[in-house]
Amino acid sequence: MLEFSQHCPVLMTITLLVGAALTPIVSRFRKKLSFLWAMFISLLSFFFCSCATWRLYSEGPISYWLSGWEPPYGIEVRFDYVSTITFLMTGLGVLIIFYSRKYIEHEINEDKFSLYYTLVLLLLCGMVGFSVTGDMFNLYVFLEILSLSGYALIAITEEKLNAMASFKYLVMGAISSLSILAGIALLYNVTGTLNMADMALRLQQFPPILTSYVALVLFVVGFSVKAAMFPVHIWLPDAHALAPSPVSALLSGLVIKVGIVGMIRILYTVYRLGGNINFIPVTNFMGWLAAITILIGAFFAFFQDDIKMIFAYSSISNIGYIVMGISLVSFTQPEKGYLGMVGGLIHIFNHAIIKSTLFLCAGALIYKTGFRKLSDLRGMGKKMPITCGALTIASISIAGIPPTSGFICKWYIILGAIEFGKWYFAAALLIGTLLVFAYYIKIVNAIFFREPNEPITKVDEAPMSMLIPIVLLAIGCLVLGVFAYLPLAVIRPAAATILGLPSTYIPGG
Amino acid sequence: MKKGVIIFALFLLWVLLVAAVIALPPMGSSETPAYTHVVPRYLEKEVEEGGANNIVTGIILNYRGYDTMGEVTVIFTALICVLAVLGRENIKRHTSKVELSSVEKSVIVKSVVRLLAPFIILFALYIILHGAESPGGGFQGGAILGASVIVFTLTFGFTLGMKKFPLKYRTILESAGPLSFFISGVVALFCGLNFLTYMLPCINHAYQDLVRHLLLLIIEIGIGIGGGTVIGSIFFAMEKVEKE
Amino acid sequence: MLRSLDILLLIFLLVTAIGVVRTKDLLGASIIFSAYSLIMAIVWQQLSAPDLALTEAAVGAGVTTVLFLIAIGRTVRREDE
Amino acid sequence: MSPAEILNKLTVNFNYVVAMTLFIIGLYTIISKPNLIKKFMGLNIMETSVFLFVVSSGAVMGGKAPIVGEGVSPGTVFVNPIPQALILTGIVVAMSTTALALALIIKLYEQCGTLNADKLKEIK
Amino acid sequence: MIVHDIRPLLAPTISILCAILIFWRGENTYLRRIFSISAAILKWVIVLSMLPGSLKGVIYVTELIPFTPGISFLLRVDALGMFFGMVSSTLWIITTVYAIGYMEGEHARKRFFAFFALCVSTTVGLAFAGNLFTLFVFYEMLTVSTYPLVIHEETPEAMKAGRKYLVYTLTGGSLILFATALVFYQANTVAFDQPGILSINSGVGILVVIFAMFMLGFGVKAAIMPLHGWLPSAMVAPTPVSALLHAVAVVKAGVFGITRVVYNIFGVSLLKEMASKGADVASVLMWAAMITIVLGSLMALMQDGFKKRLAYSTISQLSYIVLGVSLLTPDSVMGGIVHIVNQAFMKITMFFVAGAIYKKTHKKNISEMHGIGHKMPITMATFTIASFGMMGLPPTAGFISKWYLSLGALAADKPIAVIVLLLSSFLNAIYFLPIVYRAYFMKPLDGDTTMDEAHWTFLVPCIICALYTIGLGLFAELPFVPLELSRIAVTQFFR
Repeated sequence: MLEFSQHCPVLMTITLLVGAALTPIVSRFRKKLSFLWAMFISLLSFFFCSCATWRLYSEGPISYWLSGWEPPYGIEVRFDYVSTITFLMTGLGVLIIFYSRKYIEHEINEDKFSLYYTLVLLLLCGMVGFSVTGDMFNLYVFLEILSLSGYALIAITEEKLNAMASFKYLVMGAISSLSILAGIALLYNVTGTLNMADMALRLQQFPPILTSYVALVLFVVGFSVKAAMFPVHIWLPDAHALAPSPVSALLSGLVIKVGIVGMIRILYTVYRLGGNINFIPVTNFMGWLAAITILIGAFFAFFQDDIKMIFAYSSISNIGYIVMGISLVSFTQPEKGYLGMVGGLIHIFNHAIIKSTLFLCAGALIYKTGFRKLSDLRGMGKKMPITCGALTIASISIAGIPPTSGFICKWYIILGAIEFGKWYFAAALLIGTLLVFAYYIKIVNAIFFREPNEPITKVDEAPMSMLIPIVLLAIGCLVLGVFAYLPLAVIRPAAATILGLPSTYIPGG
Repeated sequence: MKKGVIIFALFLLWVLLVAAVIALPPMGSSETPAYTHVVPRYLEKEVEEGGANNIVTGIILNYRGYDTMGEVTVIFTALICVLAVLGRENIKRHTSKVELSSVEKSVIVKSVVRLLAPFIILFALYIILHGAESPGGGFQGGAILGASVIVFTLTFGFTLGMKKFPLKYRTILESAGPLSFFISGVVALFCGLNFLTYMLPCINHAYQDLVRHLLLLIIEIGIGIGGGTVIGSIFFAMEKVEKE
Repeated sequence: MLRSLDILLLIFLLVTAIGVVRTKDLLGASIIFSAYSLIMAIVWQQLSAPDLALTEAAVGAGVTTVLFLIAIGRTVRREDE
Repeated sequence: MSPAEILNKLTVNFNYVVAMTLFIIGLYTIISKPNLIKKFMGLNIMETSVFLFVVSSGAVMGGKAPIVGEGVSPGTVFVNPIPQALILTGIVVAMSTTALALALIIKLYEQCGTLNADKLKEIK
Repeated sequence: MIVHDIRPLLAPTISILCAILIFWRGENTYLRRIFSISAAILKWVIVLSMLPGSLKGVIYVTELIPFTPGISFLLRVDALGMFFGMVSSTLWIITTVYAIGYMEGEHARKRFFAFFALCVSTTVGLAFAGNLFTLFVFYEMLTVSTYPLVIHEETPEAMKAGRKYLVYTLTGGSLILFATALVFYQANTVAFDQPGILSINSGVGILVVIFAMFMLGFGVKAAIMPLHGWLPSAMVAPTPVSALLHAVAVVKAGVFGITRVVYNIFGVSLLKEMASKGADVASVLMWAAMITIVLGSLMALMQDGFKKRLAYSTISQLSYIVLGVSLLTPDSVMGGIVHIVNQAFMKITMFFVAGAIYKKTHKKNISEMHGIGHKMPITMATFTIASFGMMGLPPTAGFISKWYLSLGALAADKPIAVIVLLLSSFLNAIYFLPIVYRAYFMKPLDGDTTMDEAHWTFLVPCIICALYTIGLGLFAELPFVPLELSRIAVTQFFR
């Protein structure tokens, strides 16, 4: 078992990759097979990921040398505590593929079904590969796989505005990828290596030169676009709102988090706290941007009537929380940044679950009614109680009302902000969550407490294949909040190792 | 006004970028960190460890084989993306704009293409198979293969192109790149080695080198055929228009 | 390191790039883009990267240009439409 | 650094400077040109500029192409092969992005009848 | 003595289970009633079973789950918690009976009773919260679970009131969260097991900030002026909601929070120390409370809507408790704490009466209530008793709280507080007695004086509450009455 589990970090990527490559072939035999095949592949990958995670927490990080070449000569796949996000990715992937079976009949042409599943598998493959790699250029390659499949998934429907939203995303995404590639190129010339750990070592050996700083800026800009930070968030609302709902769930829940993971890798694995490049001005700037992002996202969400548009803007706001959390660090005292880091990282997980719930619920509503405007969805709560109940739980969760899962990050980030004396960050966060709640209550009001414009007929509860993922995720929103120590047990070592502390670090202890 | 601001901002960016690059060691120096750190081992040992005289090929297939696997997947992804956006062509429903306009191709073009086609394909195959010894390899050959598909179809008409390169074969060949990588890479797992290892100590010593060549060849051919088919299919998907 | 040919090629590169930007006719621009790619291939050959030169000539100048041409054929030829 | 030094560095690293200039030209095209196909040509220019930078940074004075063969003596200086390996991947990625973008453009034109970004903004 | 026990957890859980059951099978009226009443009684029994222990000074603790190092979800029943828990679980039974009658024929009853149960669950959880963090969690849950009750009518007016309610309380909640984080940062604990966990070493400035944030945060629910705006508008809710939540659970949650902060987070000695350094925050709170008492009464005078007048009266009465807390003397706190229960019973009687009248005659305004005493003599009699209680006339319960408050004020050397209390009694008389007068001594507008009493589900709760009002006044010093419990709570604060 131990022998086998060592291969898991790479096997889970390969499974998705080969599964995706085989999907068109499989669907040639029977059209319906593509769904079962995608389910099988994602479950297999989830299984491998579970093995890898199990090994991580029993044996410590896994370093896997592709082709057997030791780094920096070959490519290293490194399954460390940050990589646990793959557990979330593959798990959520399974649920979303399951959900898609019925849903895509509604929005996608029948002959594109197998392409849809192929793209979803490729998207998952890109994200998983991105999160476990220990090599800079490999990071870029997987980033491209996931970006390309993300663009295409938005434009897979025949709706009029989708191609435009996708193109906007593509242009900004391509520029950001290029900016990241340029950063890699500069950094390669400074250090002469592509392996992240080796790069970090070599950066310490040479005196810092301007190039390293410029590379850092390029990286941060590039990943900010992927994460949809203010002011480069403009692609997000259209793209996430117009995509088919399960795709929105993937994009909002996971794909934008990839930008965050990238930032973490660059800042804390490559440049490193306490090294000879002080990037605190950059993180401070990011913190400010994050505060603005929180407020801007929440503010614009307020004026939307389209339910998915609201969720999309709230994603922007939530990315602000995460970035704020991970930017609250001190260069010389790593342990000071611990609380903020925990807050940011935990919200990567929680937001993914909450936002997926929201988008899947929205999808179920759209599937059953064909409406996406709040004013048209009035009174749906009585017709689709389970979907709307889940939607309500997720709404409360994302507003950070305890004891739901959205609250935890609020608590930690506020503590982190106080630790640094940046009370105004905490204030921005709180104002943001209040605004968030204001528009989520609008949704809840509309579906439960307002009379429908015209009597609703012929609308009943969503089919089982949609309800099961929704209910599981909604339960997740509650359980991860009440039993917060479970996700925290996973996150704490991640936060500690990112900051260069021992993985068993406990603040004050 | 707006344009002025943009140009000014871009100028500032230019200054920043140029400042960043000229802070690097002078170009062409052999004392750079990049040239002294990882490279020496590649230059000295690649032929022995990687088994290809072309060091670049050795790196992309062996030392950084995982990257290349990703890259092959990127091409495959591009195809799936294009198909997801535009849809597959269908021999019954689709034709091309050129065919619709019914402009007759000159006989000279047709005969030249007919004459050259076998040589182009031969050249492509040569590039694919000799990637280990000379410049070139799977991608380059694949691109040429794909280009020859395009040239053929443009000359002899879209419908004939669809007939000559039928969908049912292309669907399978498109996946050749990732699959060949997988097949070559997964063998090592059965020997208890890491993924993508080609040198397999669990088989007879005499055949090890042969097996390695074979595995690399599978990959090269897979990339070449896969890449060529993908380019061809992208072309078909983009060029097609609805009949009537 | 720098030879006059290299400098000439690089300047050509800049000129063709600006040509691509300034040409209003998209068909013309994509032909210039093809030329740009070919010059890039030569530059890389000069930099002792034959693999890349071959790839850029096949992919950049060949396939990419063909794709551009197809797209222009399917859509518009003038830039301002 | 004195101006003379800077000038010296600029000339020695002329390839780099050209690459960065191309980068800016491409970025300018993306930002200022309304036509979507033109934007994508700009993006391609940007991409190749980064490739040019990377390949140039791998060059070594008097270096030969990194191919070991019969005619190559043991003491030959080779250029750095890693950038070449990376850019090979980069070119393919660039082509893939372009293919997707053009497919999107074709679909967009079929739906909206224009490729002008300013006009597209008004549709909605 | 600390006893680890499951009962503190059991009490809130029962109501949550009840809510889930109602969500599940609540369409059925009988099942719904059985669930509601049996849960109410069961919970009351559980809470009651801990009372003897609490009277002996036993503290029951359930540690649920850890949250972060230093903080866990902790339920801890000390005398104050017991006191509040007892009040809410007792009143829940009465209100449930009343609500079953009142909600007859209303829409969305399933939702109503489910959230009703959820509310009480969170209130009891709040009462039993063992640290500031748990308190905050329940506090926010309370806000959310009351929202559907406030907007139960679903009219535009109700929606507006609901929005106002959320804006006020959630903003307050955010401040509390911020302050809680600050406390945790300063003291590295947020537990309630000490009389004060902060120390003067943190610096007077930061302490003042923390105190201000807490007071602004909890002050919203405690309706200290000028944070009271939501309370009168939230009166659009059905009467049982107004009764239980706006006279008991929600507003008392604010007051309860203030008490906890003052005595368990800051502590008497720290506040006095701060006062000696020129930051006399307790006096500021006292002044705010006194202003609220007077202004609330004055504004109540101007209202014609029956429930509106009761709402302003609530605002005024709540500040009695805050006043008692802020005086920092044992007697005053005791008066304040005991007023939690006294005011609850008196005010709930009044709301029940208002609801009964509305259901019977559809009259909402005081100016329409001529001769209502002839029609509904028993109902109005209970109202009269309650208003005597509000004025603080002996032998009602109101007198007891005012007595101790005044004693405390004198002990704290703040005679002005006594004057304010007297003034308030006077104002109470001015705005309650005319109602009584109008009801009994004026002819009905339609001249119809036949007796037409409310249904028994309305009457019984009214009578029980009124009896309590008198009973506590008469038997104040007997054991097993609230005064005893509040005395124990006070000794825990002034250790």
